[in-house]
Amino acid sequence: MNDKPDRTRVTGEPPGAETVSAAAHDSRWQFDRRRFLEAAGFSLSLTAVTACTRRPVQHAMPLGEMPDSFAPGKLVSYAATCNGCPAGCGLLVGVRDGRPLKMEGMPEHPLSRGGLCAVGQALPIALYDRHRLDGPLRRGKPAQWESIDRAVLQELQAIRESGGAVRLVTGTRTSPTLAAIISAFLGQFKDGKHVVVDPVSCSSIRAAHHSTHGASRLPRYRFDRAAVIVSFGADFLGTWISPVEYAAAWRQQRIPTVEQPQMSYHAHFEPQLTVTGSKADRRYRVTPQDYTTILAHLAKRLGALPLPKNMPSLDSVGSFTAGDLKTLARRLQRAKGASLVVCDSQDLVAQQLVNAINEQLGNYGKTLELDRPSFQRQGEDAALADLLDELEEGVVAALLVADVDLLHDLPESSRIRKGLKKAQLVVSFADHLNETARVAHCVCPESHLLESWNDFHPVGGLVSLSQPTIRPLGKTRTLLECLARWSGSASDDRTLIRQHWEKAIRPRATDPGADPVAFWDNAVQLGFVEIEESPQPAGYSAPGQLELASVSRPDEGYTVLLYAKTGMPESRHAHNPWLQELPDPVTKVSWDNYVCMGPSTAEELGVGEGDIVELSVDDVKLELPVYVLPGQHDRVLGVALAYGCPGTERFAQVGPSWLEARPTVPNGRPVGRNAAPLLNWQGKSLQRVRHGVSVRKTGRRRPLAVTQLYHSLKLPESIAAYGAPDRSDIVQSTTLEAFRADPESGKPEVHVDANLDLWPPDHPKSGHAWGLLVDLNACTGCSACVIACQSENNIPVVGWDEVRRQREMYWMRIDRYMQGEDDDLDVRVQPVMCQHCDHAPCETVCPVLATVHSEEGLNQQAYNRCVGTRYCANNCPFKVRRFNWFNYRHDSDRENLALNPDVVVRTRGVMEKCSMCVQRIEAARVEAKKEGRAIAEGDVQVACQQSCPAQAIVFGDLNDPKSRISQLAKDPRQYRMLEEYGFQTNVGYRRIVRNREGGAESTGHHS
Amino acid sequence: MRERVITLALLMGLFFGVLVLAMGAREWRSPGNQQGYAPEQPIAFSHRLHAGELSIDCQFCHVAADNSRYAGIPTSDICFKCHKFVTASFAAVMDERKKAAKEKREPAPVVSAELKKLYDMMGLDDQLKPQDSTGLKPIPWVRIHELPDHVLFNHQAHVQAGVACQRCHGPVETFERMYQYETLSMGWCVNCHREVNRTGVSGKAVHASIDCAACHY
Amino acid sequence: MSSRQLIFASFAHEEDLLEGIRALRRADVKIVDAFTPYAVHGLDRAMGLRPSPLTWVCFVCAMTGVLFALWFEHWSLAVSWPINVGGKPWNSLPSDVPIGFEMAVLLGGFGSVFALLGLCRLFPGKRARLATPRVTNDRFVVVIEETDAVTTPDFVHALLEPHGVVEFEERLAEEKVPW
Amino acid sequence: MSHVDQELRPPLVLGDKSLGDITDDIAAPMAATPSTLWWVGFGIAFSALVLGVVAVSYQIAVGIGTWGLNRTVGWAFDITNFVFWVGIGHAGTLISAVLFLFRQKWRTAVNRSAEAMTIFAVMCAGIFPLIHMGRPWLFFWTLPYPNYRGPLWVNFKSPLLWDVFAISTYLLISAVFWYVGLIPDLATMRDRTQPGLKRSIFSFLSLGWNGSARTWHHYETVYMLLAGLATPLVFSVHTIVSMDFATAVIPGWHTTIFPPYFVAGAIFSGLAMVLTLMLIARKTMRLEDYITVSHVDRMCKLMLAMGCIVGLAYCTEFFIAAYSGNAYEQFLFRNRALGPFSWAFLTMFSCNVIIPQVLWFRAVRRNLFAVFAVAIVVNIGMWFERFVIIVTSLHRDFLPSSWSYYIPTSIEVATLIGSFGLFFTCFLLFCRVAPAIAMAEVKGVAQVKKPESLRIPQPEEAVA
Repeated sequence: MNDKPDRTRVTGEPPGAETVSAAAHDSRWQFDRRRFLEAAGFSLSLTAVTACTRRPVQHAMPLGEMPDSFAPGKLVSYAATCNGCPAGCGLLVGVRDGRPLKMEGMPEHPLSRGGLCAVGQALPIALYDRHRLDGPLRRGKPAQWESIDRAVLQELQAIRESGGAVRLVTGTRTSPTLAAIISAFLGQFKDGKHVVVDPVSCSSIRAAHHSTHGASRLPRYRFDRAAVIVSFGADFLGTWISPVEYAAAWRQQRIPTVEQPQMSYHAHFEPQLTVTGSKADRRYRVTPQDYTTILAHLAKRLGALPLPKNMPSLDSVGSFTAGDLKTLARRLQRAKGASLVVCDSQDLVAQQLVNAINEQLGNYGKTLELDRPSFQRQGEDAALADLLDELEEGVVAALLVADVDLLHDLPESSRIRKGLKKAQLVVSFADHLNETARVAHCVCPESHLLESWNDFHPVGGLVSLSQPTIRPLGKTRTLLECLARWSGSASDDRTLIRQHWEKAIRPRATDPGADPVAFWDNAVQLGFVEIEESPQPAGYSAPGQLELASVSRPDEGYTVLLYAKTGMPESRHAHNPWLQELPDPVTKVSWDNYVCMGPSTAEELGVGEGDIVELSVDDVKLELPVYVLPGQHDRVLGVALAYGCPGTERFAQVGPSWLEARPTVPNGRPVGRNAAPLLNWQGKSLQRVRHGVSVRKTGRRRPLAVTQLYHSLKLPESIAAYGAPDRSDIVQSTTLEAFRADPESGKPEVHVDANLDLWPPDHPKSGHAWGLLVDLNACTGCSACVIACQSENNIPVVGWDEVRRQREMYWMRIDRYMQGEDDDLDVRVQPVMCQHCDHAPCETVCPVLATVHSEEGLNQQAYNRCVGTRYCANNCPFKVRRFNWFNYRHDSDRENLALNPDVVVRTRGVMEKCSMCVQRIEAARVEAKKEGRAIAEGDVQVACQQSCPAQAIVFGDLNDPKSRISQLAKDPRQYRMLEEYGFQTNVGYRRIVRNREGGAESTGHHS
Repeated sequence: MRERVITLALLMGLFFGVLVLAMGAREWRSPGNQQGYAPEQPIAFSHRLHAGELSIDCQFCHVAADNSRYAGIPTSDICFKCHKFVTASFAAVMDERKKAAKEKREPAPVVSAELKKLYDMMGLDDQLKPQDSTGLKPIPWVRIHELPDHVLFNHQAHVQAGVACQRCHGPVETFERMYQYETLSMGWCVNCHREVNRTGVSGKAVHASIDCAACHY
Repeated sequence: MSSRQLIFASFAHEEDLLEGIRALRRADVKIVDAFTPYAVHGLDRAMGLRPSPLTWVCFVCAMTGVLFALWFEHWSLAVSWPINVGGKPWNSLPSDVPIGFEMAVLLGGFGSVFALLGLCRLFPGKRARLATPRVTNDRFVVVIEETDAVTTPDFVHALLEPHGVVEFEERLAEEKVPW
Repeated sequence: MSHVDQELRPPLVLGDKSLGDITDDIAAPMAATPSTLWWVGFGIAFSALVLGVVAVSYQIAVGIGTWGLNRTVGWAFDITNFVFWVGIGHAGTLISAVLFLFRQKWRTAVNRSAEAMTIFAVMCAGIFPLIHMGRPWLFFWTLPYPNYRGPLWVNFKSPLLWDVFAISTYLLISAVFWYVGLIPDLATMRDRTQPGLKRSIFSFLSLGWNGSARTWHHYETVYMLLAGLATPLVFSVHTIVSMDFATAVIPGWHTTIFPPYFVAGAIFSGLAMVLTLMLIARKTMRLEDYITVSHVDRMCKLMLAMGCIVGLAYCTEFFIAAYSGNAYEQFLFRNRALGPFSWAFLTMFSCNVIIPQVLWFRAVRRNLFAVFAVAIVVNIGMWFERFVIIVTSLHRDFLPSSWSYYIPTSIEVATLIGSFGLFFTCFLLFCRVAPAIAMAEVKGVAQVKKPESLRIPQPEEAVA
């Protein structure tokens, strides 16, 4: 009796690789039928009537011609490079039936080593975004490219003749081809300049290297070579410069084994808890101003530099004492050449001190590469400051803006707005109508990464390519193509890049090969090419007597730290619903930005989570809800940038609508509030720290959509059982010292045989036995896996209201626990997905056999059989089951193209959960069968595992003694959650080891 | 008297009710079961002729069956492999030749009515030359075999295990018009999976999973 | 069609009925049946009715229910389509018990009720044959068949007179009628 | 029962009625036009029912999301109401079946309405497992019927499936028990009704009952058999309901004490509901002679005993949790009493354990207002007991990351009100269309004396 309750997957006979219109056509057929079934399936009687008759006629439309090497329904991966941020990670684009569906990390890539962050994973939903601009606009009205070209060229011609200034503003774009085209384009004018603006810039690092090494560069940090890492506010595992690259590298030194009980030492100084801070061995709670003080004293102690003038003593710095300084200096000394000090301060002095320390420790050339530098941040605050002045003066005749939204991402927007009005020509390349685009004369929306050819040069010695995997869905162009066209070349981007590569890249390639075609094909296929770049030497010259900038630091008020969220690095991602809903790895809040404040600060102000406060400084006022975050410095508040973007009002109706539903954002208001007005200029440096901010309680509330309500493994004191004050057994942890003494340290004392069985072992697994192992020491909690899972498994976006009601749909979540005092916060993160228990409590209770065990040890969920009693979810000790409370929105034909046809889209009223990517296992099985063998190690990579930047997740066959997971299962760090209950989970964890002295941090209390 | 009239009316009502039900019962099938569905197709393609009489292998046209989840409805260019040359039945061509010989002229090209539809879809004129005005249009075949969306059937797995096409699609080589031969119900699938685990497929031992996740995920 | 001569004797109180019946039984008069508005305690013994066989019907039905349920539960999940549910053993008798019990009760209950209806020829829409309309209210009636010459109405009336018979009537009834 | 006994015990029916009087008294309300009070009650109940129907329709049309549940608390009002109503249902069967087996003749006053109450309560209860499903239109998937899926049967290991069998068996057996009990009374009604539609209906339903001693003989046997089956059934049903929780792994659910604890709780709540209804019916339908103060007094004693058992169970749970040494278990119970839902726990404990202690006093037991108040309090308390068991156990289980809270929505509250509406609508209609007291049984225990003048001494003689 197959009535068809499940929602349509967008597939059918393959719609064809060539045209999207065919695919859309196909899905329209499906849509009709779905609507039909929705109407019909509603009442039992109607279902019975319709089901007993013929279904409506459907057509199966084959292609007219079979394209070469086209396999309908097969996932094919194409190499590309991510442009979610300038880091340039390697990407494998999974394409099916002509639709790019799943972004995966490229394992061979030298930077990302197979990892990919949440932003990269979320590319597909941005590609199919129905609100993306379809074609160019002229004065806000849709226009043809011809008329745009004509108008722009006309204006540019006039400017060329008048000698007016032309300014091109972009974010960091490492494309060598684009650089060439830009210089050709700007070369046409007497005064043409390219201004690079990074929303979160590393300008001060470049400036400091200019002063100490004579080159304005950003070094390439090699965390894989660092045995001692000291970070001052640099969230290098979460948001800083190239987090995936750094996480992959950082991991190399973080996995102690029985044979080699070694790991790097990581000290972290920060005012607000970050992903990186939560993974540090020692985390010190300091203000951003304290970085300079500590660095100066450290530099002095290491003999790198004398104390700068007016340097306060170390006593003023919060929890960091002189004793700590001594220990830290000793550690650094011992690890000369294998240590790394990094700092995210915008204080030039601090960065100069960092350089001096790294130089003194002999780290340059080892853990920092300055001769093969990073190009991942090229923004210069000074150039931006000049541009803004020029705009104000009316010097700029033509302003072309890509990537950044000048009016949104920068402070003093009214000044910029006035300046923009003075420009003869303003062109925006934004793909949504952002604030700059709204005032631009022409909007030339850029094609999505997956629709276009791109190349990248993220670090010295590496260039990468990115090929399109679908034709542009709208009439869009790339920046490259526009600029080429406006400088007289009508070539398309592929030709431009290919020509440039032939001219400039191939001659420098380590393996140029004889045949240019083969070289190109190879580059396209592999996605990157290593090139020889003559090292650009940069010698150190100690800076003169450093002087602490006399920053006016009012004693009153708070310091506000403006930061970028892990899931929302730039405002151009604001239209991405996956990223908007992604719970922040640190705060677990989705959908909003907020003021982070410490518990004592909140108490002082008399506010709690969700209370709206008004931040005001000078004439800037900002109202935001409060989030109370342990580990926050008492005088520092944190607010995320890249929120309040125009156009995000569209998310008002993102969730289900019903009687008591509340819209995700109040009608007509964007998601979150723009905090950019709090940025401020200190000379020519754009400061992300604002002092002297006063806070006022407004008395209003905006509840935050938090996915985790209780944040500690420590139980509430008033109700904790005697002798069991915490649940640290769930996320076990030990110290390196204890680990060396006893590799099993941290294991709770359990007096129960976990394999004790009341009944005969009736279900031996004779074939495969799938298992998953998560190394909690490697896991940073960055949440890339959460989006990977969402993309792979068609997990709906449910909106603020549903998340607030604890009804988020993620199949895997990152639990984050914080315990301990503010100055010694113990943060543990743990990815939790279905544990696939062999003795699954969920299975026995399902009345209709909708969830049963497979012969390979998977806990299967047959959605179409589920009647939705939710008993299984209640009985799940790990609470990993997710119920479809409503029919979630799948009403956009275009956005439905992002759905994975391998996974059913669940209807309302059914339970769902992690399937251990069984669709991938089944696909691998068929392929293996073709070769007449069983599935081998490496044939299957589950979605979360595949993209984990820290490679924390291992999937494999526990029955195969040679598989990696069986090897690791013998590791003494391995444990299973709630093992004493005998659930016999197939998902294991590996204990956290902190490089600390002292004993294990577990309290064995179970009997 | 009145009672009799009422009784009579009720009896007649009952009779007609039963009659309607009985007539409906012939059409009745369990919900979702489309067994015997034989819709009219845009082109009256005969599997009997192609697969039966001419013994063309199934995978000659359904090319994807052994390497994809979908068997693949043949693209028009596959038809054109043969129908570039074969434009009408042999008898019709011979007729024209005879007629032409009788009338002492070059035989005109003969295009059968059904193949004309194919050529129209492909944008070809009577001489099988591409017409400029119309491009290649896909043929809107009416879908017959369709599993519910929550079932993932993989042709590749079955073809590679050696399952004959006829096992599920029936003796297609005898069908003039294609129809759904089997119920394609879950029980039908499962029973075959159970059976082949005992008997094997064409003498080869196989392991056909009867786990839910073999088809539902 | 032969017919029978029946005597209908009505009482106003259950004690009278019981005493009357006892008297009739002592005199070896054949009592066809008695009719009472409620279950009169001791009437079955007074009339010498055999214990009802319905207990056995109930027992057999209940046993059928439990055995079928246990067999079916085991067969469907362990034999016909062995499904691994939470790693529980194939022979999971304890978890089969609740449904076995419920099925026993269900079949036992329904079996005995239907047996009752069958045994007593009760069915919806049946026209009730009443000894007297007040028999469902406040009258107790005993019906006696005139089997031989001795059991004349007068004789019976004389027997019942001391026991407070309130009505006495002689009727002709068709053979087929069970009473 | 000896004469001495009868002398000592107060009569079960007051007012020295004759058999005919009993019939007239009990049948009277069915013929009379309903009182204003009845209309008011019916109006309120029916409005509540309509509200519930609207709420449930909306929920089925839109989704379970219209309830305040979340990923952690998957059951709350729905299953609370379910267990509550099943519990209410139990007292009905208990009174009619168990007391029948124990030959407690005082049951006759209340057994009919108690049985009706059982059926209506189980109906109300049965609605909740249906509508709590995400896809209620597929409820029949929980039944093992032959199908085209393999065939794929159902999971006989699931306590929820046991529930399906237990509740439907319970509903069917209760209905049959009630109907079998009704047959003689329906016959009585048939014979006192003028020919017409009403009489035809009574005639149809009374199955041709004529009061034959042979029929009575089999009938008594079946009635006893049904009582004998229903008695373990009552215990099994609530045992199985309790196994929904007891077989789960969630601390606070996973407890072996649950079956007896739930059965005692069910009887407790059922008695409270019977008392509530009885006192209302007694007043509104002028049945003071049939439902006497001594009936109430006995019910109160029973209720007190059950309340004490329930209280003991509460304490035992805490003790075992503390004694078990299982940290999760210990936490759960501390959290139940002191955590975010402590208000619910306190309501439960005071309503079910502390307040009923006033029933130790005879004066209270015989003060109908006080008894009514206590019964209402116990009803509330027992609803909260289920709420506490379900919600406090779920909302904070093993992993602190998944801890949550639960706030009901208006739809859930409306559904709860609607279930009361359904119950009272059915009950009020029942009072109008069927004899609310089992006439045939009351007559059997009414000790209608033959006037002494007519009595003739008879020798004790057994007739074989």
